[in-house]
Amino acid sequence: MESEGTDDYETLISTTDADLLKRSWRNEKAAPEILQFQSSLVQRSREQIQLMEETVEELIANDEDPLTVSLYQMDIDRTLFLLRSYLRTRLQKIEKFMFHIQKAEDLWARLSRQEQKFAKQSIEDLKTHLEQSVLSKLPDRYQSHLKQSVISEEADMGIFFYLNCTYIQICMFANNLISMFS
Amino acid sequence: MYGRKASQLLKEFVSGEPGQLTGFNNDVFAQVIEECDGNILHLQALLRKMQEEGSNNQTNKNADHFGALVHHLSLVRNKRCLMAYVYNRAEVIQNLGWTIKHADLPAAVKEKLSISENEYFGKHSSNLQSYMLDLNLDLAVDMVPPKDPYIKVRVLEEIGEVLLSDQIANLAMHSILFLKRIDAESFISQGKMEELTS
Amino acid sequence: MGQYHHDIDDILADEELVPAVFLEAVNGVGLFESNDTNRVEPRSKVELPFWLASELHLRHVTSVTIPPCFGKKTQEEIGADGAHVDLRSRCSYFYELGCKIVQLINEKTIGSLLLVAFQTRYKEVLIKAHTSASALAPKYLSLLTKEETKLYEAAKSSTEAFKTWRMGGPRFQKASVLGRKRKPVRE
Amino acid sequence: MSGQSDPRGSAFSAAELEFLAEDEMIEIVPNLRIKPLSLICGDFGPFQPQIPTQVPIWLAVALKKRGKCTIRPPDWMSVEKLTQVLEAERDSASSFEALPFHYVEISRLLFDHARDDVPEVYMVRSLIEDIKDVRFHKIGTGLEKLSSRTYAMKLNLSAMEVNVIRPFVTGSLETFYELTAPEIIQESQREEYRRPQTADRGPRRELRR
Repeated sequence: MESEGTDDYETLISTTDADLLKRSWRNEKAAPEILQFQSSLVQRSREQIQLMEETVEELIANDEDPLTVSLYQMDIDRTLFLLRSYLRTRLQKIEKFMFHIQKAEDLWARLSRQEQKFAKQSIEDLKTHLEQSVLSKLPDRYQSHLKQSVISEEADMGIFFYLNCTYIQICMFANNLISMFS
Repeated sequence: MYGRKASQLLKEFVSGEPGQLTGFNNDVFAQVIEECDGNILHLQALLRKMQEEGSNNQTNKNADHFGALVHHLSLVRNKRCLMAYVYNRAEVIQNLGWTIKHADLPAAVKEKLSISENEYFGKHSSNLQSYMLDLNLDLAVDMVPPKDPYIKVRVLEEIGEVLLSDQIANLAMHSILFLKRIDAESFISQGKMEELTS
Repeated sequence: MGQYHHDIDDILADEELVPAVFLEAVNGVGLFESNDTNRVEPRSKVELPFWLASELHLRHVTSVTIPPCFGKKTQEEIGADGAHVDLRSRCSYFYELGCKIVQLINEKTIGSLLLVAFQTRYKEVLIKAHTSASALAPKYLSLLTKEETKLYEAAKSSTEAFKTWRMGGPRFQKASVLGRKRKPVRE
Repeated sequence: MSGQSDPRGSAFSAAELEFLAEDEMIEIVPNLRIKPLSLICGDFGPFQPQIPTQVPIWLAVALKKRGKCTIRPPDWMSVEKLTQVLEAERDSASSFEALPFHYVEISRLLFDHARDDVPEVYMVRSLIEDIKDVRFHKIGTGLEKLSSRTYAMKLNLSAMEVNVIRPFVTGSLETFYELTAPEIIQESQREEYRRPQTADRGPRRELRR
């Protein structure tokens, strides 16, 4: 939806890390799926924030006029907001599609090491929660996490085979028919 | 009709305001589990009947078999509804976890959660905390783009003397102060302060 | 577990009742309100929730027929004045159930009915949501299906959010789950 | 949080769009001397009294709030230019007059913080309100034509306009996408309703067989 105009303009002016961080933040917020983690950009942005915070401390130490100090502080706040919102947006997306991301290798590879650790823990916590709340209370054939594929081939196979097979197989088949139902 | 109680659970959940949490409906939840227990009993009884009867009455056997199928389908349906109920409530808990730590959750909200949900909320909070510790960066603040570093707030509950990032402030009831945005954010989100826009 | 698997609207759409005729006898099921588990005779007609009717249909245990809400009468009314037909009372998951029925019994005329209905009605939803005052005649809202209501609310909330921003309300809010937001005092 | 964007709704909250708009450059006339600022987002200044200079809007507003400068409104914010835009908007039914991508946010920021720096501010304000209303109305009618035939909407909308209609448009396209799926509608009828290609669908909701 966004008009193309803004992107060309941005590449024209000297792109600072702040611009690159803003663009990554915008792309991450607009994209439905998780994008590649910008580790070097995040690293550089943190260093610059660190540096700027030290500068502000120095300014205060040499009792620079409060106006300049607050301008530097506002600049830090803006970059810090972008960084926090970028990381938070990603984490919330990981939470929302954790099972999907875990299964898709290419998506899993887009996560930072810490995000992967967070995702593994989230999946484990949610599975335990579902286990305790629902699965453990169901009849044992129905306790698997896997989506209950109602038309799963094996269950069907068991039923159709049962209907068409001759009498002889019925006895042999019936006892493992129950196991097919889960 | 099979599955009706289970869908009642979900209808109750969607009728609540989005982002709001209604109490965990233990009664209906238990009734659905009961229905599942009933389903499995009938299912196994019908299968045993099929085994004993052998082949002398094929049409009767099919009827038994289809009865077993119906109970199986009802079980699967109930399972899907229960999982969706707990899963969707867990998503509300996840969103909530971004604004409030489980430890700070008022009792009135904790009562709405099942035992397992409270446990899950606690684990979610600590998982979030450990991620932020790994990064050494607090992500639960700065939810709203920054304006002036300071915002004007009114204290709504007696909080008393508090060490803030830039000052020691006496957060007395009804007092109006200029606080650093980052300090005020968590108090506001817990409803202990409100922002004033002059 | 698939994300879509927990979509409550899809699950509730499966709860809608559809007419079905039994082709086979079935033992040991309490399909009718009387809870004594008994036998269902072939050719008995019953309304079953779609989740059950569709699975039995696939196995030729029942035969599902077109629910009335997709029949001639609705087609004519939609054709005449689509925007003001009370679809919610006929089937609150009109579009979702319609798609499921079409795929189950391959009745493609329903497909075009769904498309024409949505096309004529979604413009009305758009206009009402973006322009009208917030106190909208509830009568109109009561006509909308679940999907249309979600569209209306999406448009409504983004317009409201724009107006709130324009008025410059306080930027920090109490966490919504802690109940009613306190009325911010206008300075 | 009113400021936070709702994941399912529009991608950005209005406050976040305003945040983006605050990085747009604007001209100010400082009334004091300040040493050059080498900020993370770039270098600005030196600031000398009465010498115009370009700064991001957030910096201009910060200085203005503390009475340290006056702000020169952008060229498009003049009564003359806006009147032309309004007339053009009213005449041409569909195409939108090129206003800056963040014109809604920028005008609001200046009305809130630099009202006295905007000549004929009441006239400018009402012109911008009228332009916004005309455009929102046009978006409405434009959307009506969003039948399944015309998906691509060639309207160069502004950031705020895109954001307000995004939830509705993505929702409608999603439904059109499902209703024109091959399993749902006959081949013959489908020809008149071309399938939406532009909808960014993400994982498609498979309709269970």
